[in-house]
Amino acid sequence: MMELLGSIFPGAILIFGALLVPFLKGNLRNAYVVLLPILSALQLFAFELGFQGGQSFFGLELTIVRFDALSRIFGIVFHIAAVLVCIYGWHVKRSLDHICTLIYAGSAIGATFAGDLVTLFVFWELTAVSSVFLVWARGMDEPARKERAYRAGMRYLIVQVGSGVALLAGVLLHFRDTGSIAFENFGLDASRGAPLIFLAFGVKAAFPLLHNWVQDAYPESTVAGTVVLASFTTKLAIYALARGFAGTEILIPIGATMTVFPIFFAVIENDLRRVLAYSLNNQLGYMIVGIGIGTELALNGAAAHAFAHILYKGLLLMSMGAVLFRTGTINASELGGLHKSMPLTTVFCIIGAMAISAVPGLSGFVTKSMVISAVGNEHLTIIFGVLLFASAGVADHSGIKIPFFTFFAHDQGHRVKEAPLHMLIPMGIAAALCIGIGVYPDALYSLLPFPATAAEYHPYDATHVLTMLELLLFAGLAFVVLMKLGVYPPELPRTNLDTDWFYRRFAKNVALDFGHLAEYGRASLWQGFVRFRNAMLRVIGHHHQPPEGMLGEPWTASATTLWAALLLGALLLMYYS
Amino acid sequence: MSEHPTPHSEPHEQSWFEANTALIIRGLVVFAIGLLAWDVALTVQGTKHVHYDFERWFGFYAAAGFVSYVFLVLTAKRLRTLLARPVDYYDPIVEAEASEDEHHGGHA
Amino acid sequence: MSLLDHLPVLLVIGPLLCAPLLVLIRIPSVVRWLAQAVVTATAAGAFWLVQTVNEPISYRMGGWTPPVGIEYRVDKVAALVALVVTSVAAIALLIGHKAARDTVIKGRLHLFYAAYLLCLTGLLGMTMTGDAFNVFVFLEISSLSTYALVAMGRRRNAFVAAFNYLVLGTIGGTFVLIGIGLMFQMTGTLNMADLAERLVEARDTRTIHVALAFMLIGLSVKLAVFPLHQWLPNAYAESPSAVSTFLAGSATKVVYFQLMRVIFTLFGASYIFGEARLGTLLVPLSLLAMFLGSAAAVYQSSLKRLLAYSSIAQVGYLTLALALGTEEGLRAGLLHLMAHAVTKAGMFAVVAIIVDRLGTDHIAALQGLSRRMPITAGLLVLGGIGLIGVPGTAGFVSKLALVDAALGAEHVFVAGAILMSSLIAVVYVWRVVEVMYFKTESEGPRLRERPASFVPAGIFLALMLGMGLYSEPAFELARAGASQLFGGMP
Amino acid sequence: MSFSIEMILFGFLLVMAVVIGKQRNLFAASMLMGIFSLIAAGLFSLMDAQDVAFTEASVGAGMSTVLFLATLALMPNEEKERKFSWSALAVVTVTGAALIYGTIDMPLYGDPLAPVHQHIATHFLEDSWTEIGLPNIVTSVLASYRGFDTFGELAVVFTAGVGVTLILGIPGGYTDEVSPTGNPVHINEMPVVRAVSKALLPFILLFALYVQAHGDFGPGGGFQAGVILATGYILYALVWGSTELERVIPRGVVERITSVGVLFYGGVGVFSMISGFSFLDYSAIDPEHPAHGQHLGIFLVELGVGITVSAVMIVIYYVFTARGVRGLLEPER
Repeated sequence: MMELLGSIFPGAILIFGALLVPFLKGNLRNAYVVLLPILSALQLFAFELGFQGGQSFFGLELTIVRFDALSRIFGIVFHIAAVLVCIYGWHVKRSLDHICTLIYAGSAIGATFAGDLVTLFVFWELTAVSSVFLVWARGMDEPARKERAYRAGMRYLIVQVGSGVALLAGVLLHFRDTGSIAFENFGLDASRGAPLIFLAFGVKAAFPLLHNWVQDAYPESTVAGTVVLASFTTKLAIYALARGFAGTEILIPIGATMTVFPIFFAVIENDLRRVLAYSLNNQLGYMIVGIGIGTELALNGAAAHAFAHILYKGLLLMSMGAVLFRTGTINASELGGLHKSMPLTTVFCIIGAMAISAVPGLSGFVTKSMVISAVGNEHLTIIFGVLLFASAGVADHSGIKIPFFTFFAHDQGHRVKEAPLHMLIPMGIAAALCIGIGVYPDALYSLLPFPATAAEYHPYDATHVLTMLELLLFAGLAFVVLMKLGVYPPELPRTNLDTDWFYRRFAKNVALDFGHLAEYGRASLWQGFVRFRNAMLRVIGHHHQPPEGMLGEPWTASATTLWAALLLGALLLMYYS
Repeated sequence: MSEHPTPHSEPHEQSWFEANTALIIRGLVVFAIGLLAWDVALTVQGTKHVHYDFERWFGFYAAAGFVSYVFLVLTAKRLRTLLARPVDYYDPIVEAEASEDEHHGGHA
Repeated sequence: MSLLDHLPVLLVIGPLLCAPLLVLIRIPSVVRWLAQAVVTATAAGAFWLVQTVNEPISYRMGGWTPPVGIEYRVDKVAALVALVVTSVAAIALLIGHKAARDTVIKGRLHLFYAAYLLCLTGLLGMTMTGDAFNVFVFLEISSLSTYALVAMGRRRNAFVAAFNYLVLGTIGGTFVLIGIGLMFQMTGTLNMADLAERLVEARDTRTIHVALAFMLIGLSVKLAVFPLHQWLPNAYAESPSAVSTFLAGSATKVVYFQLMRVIFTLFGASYIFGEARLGTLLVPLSLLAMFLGSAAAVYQSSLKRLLAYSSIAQVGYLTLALALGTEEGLRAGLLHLMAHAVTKAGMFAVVAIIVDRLGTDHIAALQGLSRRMPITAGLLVLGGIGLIGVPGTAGFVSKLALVDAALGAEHVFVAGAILMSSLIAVVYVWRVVEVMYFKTESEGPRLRERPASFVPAGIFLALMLGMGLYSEPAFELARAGASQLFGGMP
Repeated sequence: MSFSIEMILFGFLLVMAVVIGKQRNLFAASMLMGIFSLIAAGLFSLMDAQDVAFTEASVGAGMSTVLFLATLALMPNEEKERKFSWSALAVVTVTGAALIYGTIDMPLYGDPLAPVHQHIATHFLEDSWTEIGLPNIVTSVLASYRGFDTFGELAVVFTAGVGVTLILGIPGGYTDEVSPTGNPVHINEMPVVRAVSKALLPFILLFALYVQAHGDFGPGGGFQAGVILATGYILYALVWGSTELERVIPRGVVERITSVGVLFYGGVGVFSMISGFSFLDYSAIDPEHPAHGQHLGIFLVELGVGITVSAVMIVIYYVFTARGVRGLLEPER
């Protein structure tokens, strides 16, 4: 039995089940797609805490399944997310999207339970390869966006695969130095490979300056695709960091930076799903700070916040997806007044917004406060101040901007239907969970990596509730005042520069310059070359059709002969010397 | 926060929220005053559970929330002049997006 | 002597004697099935051989004791290479039946099959023999038949390609022969085991240095080591699909094995990489091949040429594995030999389907292939994924072993280069995917895909996936072979 | 004394190589190649390698030249001027110097202590009489000790036949009327040529058979005999036309005969395998008297060699002179 469990790793049902999707049609297929993650979730009950199972592969003993408290909580929330996104994607006709969603979710879950670095790497790459199709999917629906989606997907893929390559290099170096492939808390100094592994995790966790693929790719996807994308990759990286680099101090300033800088972008961003992508970065920052602190409370906080985050960020993205689905736009400058036509979506969105702003009584409050308390316990005053500032920022971009400009503000005259049922259901479930966790946090706390520490933590302390309410309410009042004064920056259709400018513009221009230079060199080389080659071709008496590019040109046989003579001479001279 | 309809859009039927924005704002203010009163009570009692001394000050979080927010929004607004580019900055406009742009209009 | 004792020689003379039989029989339908049967039987024999070989098998030709007579000597690696070559030949011939009918002018079909069998004979003979001059003889058989096979391509350019290949192949072969001659002069023997013993004394003479240089450069030409690769792109691109599939999976692999023999059996790794410092030449050349080959592949407009340039890059990986000069490197080289054989042969087999249906292998013509021929496009992508070395494919296993070996040899830079060059592979594979899946402007009608046409490509790619997912047997084989070969001639 | 003659011949070879390299007229070049082969054959015979000399003379000077000429009949005989490359000259000079320097420490020519004469050569010299019993040790080595190599070489010849037929073998008429210069010349209308060739033919064929059978005792064997036999037929074709030769010995038949020799040679090997011996172990033919078995085996395989070699040569000649070639070789415009 135990061996069987080891070979059917969590996520296997999703990955292999996905392969059957093309053979099903219509509602039967949709039901199957929803059923798979539920089945997979049930599988988790078969494992006991502390279970380890694996097999040998390629001369290495792999631990394919490691079931402990840390992997369990991420596994659970990934399953919940998988069920929600599968219901949410009921309207999607193309099988490819469903297949990729299932494989992507399955590989994220598989990675969560990976007990060694090689298994982790395999799933790590699989998440990258399977998810890129979700970025491209929109291009397949809307021919006009094809080129744009394709490029965004390519950029996304290169970043993700690059992360995988860094991970592989790191794993190999780590194995060389330590002789172990166990995935445990090794910190930065364990081996030459550890920094590379850290970098690989950092790319997926969207560290500052490595972050831009999130904002670049996620909002480019389809209605359902964005929700799927935002649920797994970054949280997987959070898990990996928590597992491998808990207590690595450099993470604290990194995380703090992440909480702050995206909110500036979020304020002036017009695409509301991109606003949420910035907010995603900001929320990851809290988790990374928690991991960097590395105390039991902090790690609990990071894990709990990741759990809550997947739900409320999913909820917000689902509501924005519903808006896009009904109105055809997601630009704040073109939205407003939708509460009249989409009341339920409005309510769900507000719940999500309150949860992310950490309003007492909702999930964000009971999880984020753990991280902030942990920071307070360690007396990291500057970090504390930064997180405080960031909390006010969250209140703006996610708590106020998203619902206000979409559903209230100036009525743009969209008279659309309420979101379809299959979207309302997962939104409702997510909203219920947000409230449930906020009202009864102990259920979540008991699942945390250190349940004993969690049990001692009480979020509903009078001071805490008061201060949080004060912070949020006065931030809200500030919004009212700024709006009244007309100072609040208007929503404008604009693209905002971010670090992607370096590779989308700067590097491109530099590459073009080099291209011209290379072209010049190529042309002059080529002229000399052609004369020589033509002479030879006349001897043979045949004509070639050379393809483009210097390297792709066929060389003449005599050129190769000359090379052979040259190498022969070189080898001989080497021996004589 | 009732808005005057911009010239190009038709007048819409007002919902409860749009009709009663002043009431909502008043409610918020009342709630804020209530919170401050609670704060006074806790500050006087000295029963705040906090990590730092400055957290004990009356209205610290209220001020922090307000100031942070204003700072954030105003800074971001300045940043926009630096960072904002036309939507077709990276990719040439494709038809679908161009048509979307035709009927854009800020609410300000 | 039992049948098993004769197995090494049976594998070689089976196709060798079948070829003249085909010339005698001439009836296309009989010829076709006879050739297929013989090649398949050879593959089965090679499989049996791999199973049974542990200690090297020695077979005395004509009953003469080596070194007086010619000896066949089959160790683990030779059996493995023989298995790769025969299986690729057997599967690729399945494509051949259709392709041969289309390309070869009527009335000469039997000659096409005869040349195919002779080519296989030559490759197998080189693999199994333990005699240096015998290597050259069989090299000639395989080379001559390959030139003829390449010239059978659809376009006239095939003749030019075959001619170029002939010129360079002859130079390579002659260099090898000069090397063997000089070695014979200095040792008085041709038997490899005997040579290895006697070379220990003679190897510090300048004549042996010259011999070694000739052998290495000659084999490098045949192996298409950068910058001696010129013949390869055209030869692969212009030859008929079945032939390019066969060559891609076998010809360079056998020459690679000969290079291994020269390095590890005749001279020994410590001498070659120590005193002879081959690494200083081979490592940079391999790296150049990996990067420039892949970069050239990106610029190709024809699918076959793209694959051919990718092969040049893959040869870079192979020689790099040798150049590390460690047993781990050798193991990685053997793994990559198997992995690349199935992957590249599989991709050429897919291209065969495309050429058959579309009549061209131009990448531009693949527009919208994902809808026109979904299964074919899917197989091509699968092959490409294997070429990149995505986990779950054979390419991943072998590249991982290679990176691992590079790290083991303390070549961190080289390990990084291997990973970097894999990213270029992503680019050229993606160019194809982009056209097939994202370019639909001038899309043609949906084409019928015959299930039977998927058989060869399907087998290759299934093998590729099998090796990637369940790598234990291949890994074990490579490990055993490497330790046997690395230890020198036992 | 003979040493100086060899030096002179080597000098000739070198000069000839340079001249051929510089030569732009292909007709002249192929003629010079024939002379080159003759000089080489002379050198070989001076070195007491009569068998090699024999082969070089018949294949290099005879057969190749005929095939060159047959090919030249189909194409322009002037090669286009080539650019001179200094870099190539530099590379070749340096590499050449390195090679010469590298081979200076080779054993001296004729040095009895050279490794070549010390190791397995002694076995051939001392034991081959008892083991095989042929006066011509070269034949013993080629056909028995290294019989598998010879089988391989035969396969090479066969492959060449298959390859050439595969590439060029379009059935069709022959280009007898076209001479290398492009002017139609009808050799068969020249009485002297006809008379001489008619007189020579029987002797050539007889000589071929003699060489075939004589390989055991003196220079000769299947390769040489096959080439000489083929030369006889080709001479016939040259004088009377390929169409005429086809009446004597149809092309389809010759094509089939190419495979007979290989099968014959292989058959001997398979027979010994079936008899429980190693492949090509001729002792299997007469296990009681191994030397007798060897003798017979060598005779049989030499016969196989002769058959295939002669057939392949004739086939190649047929193919080269086939008219269809013209259309095939024209460049694509």
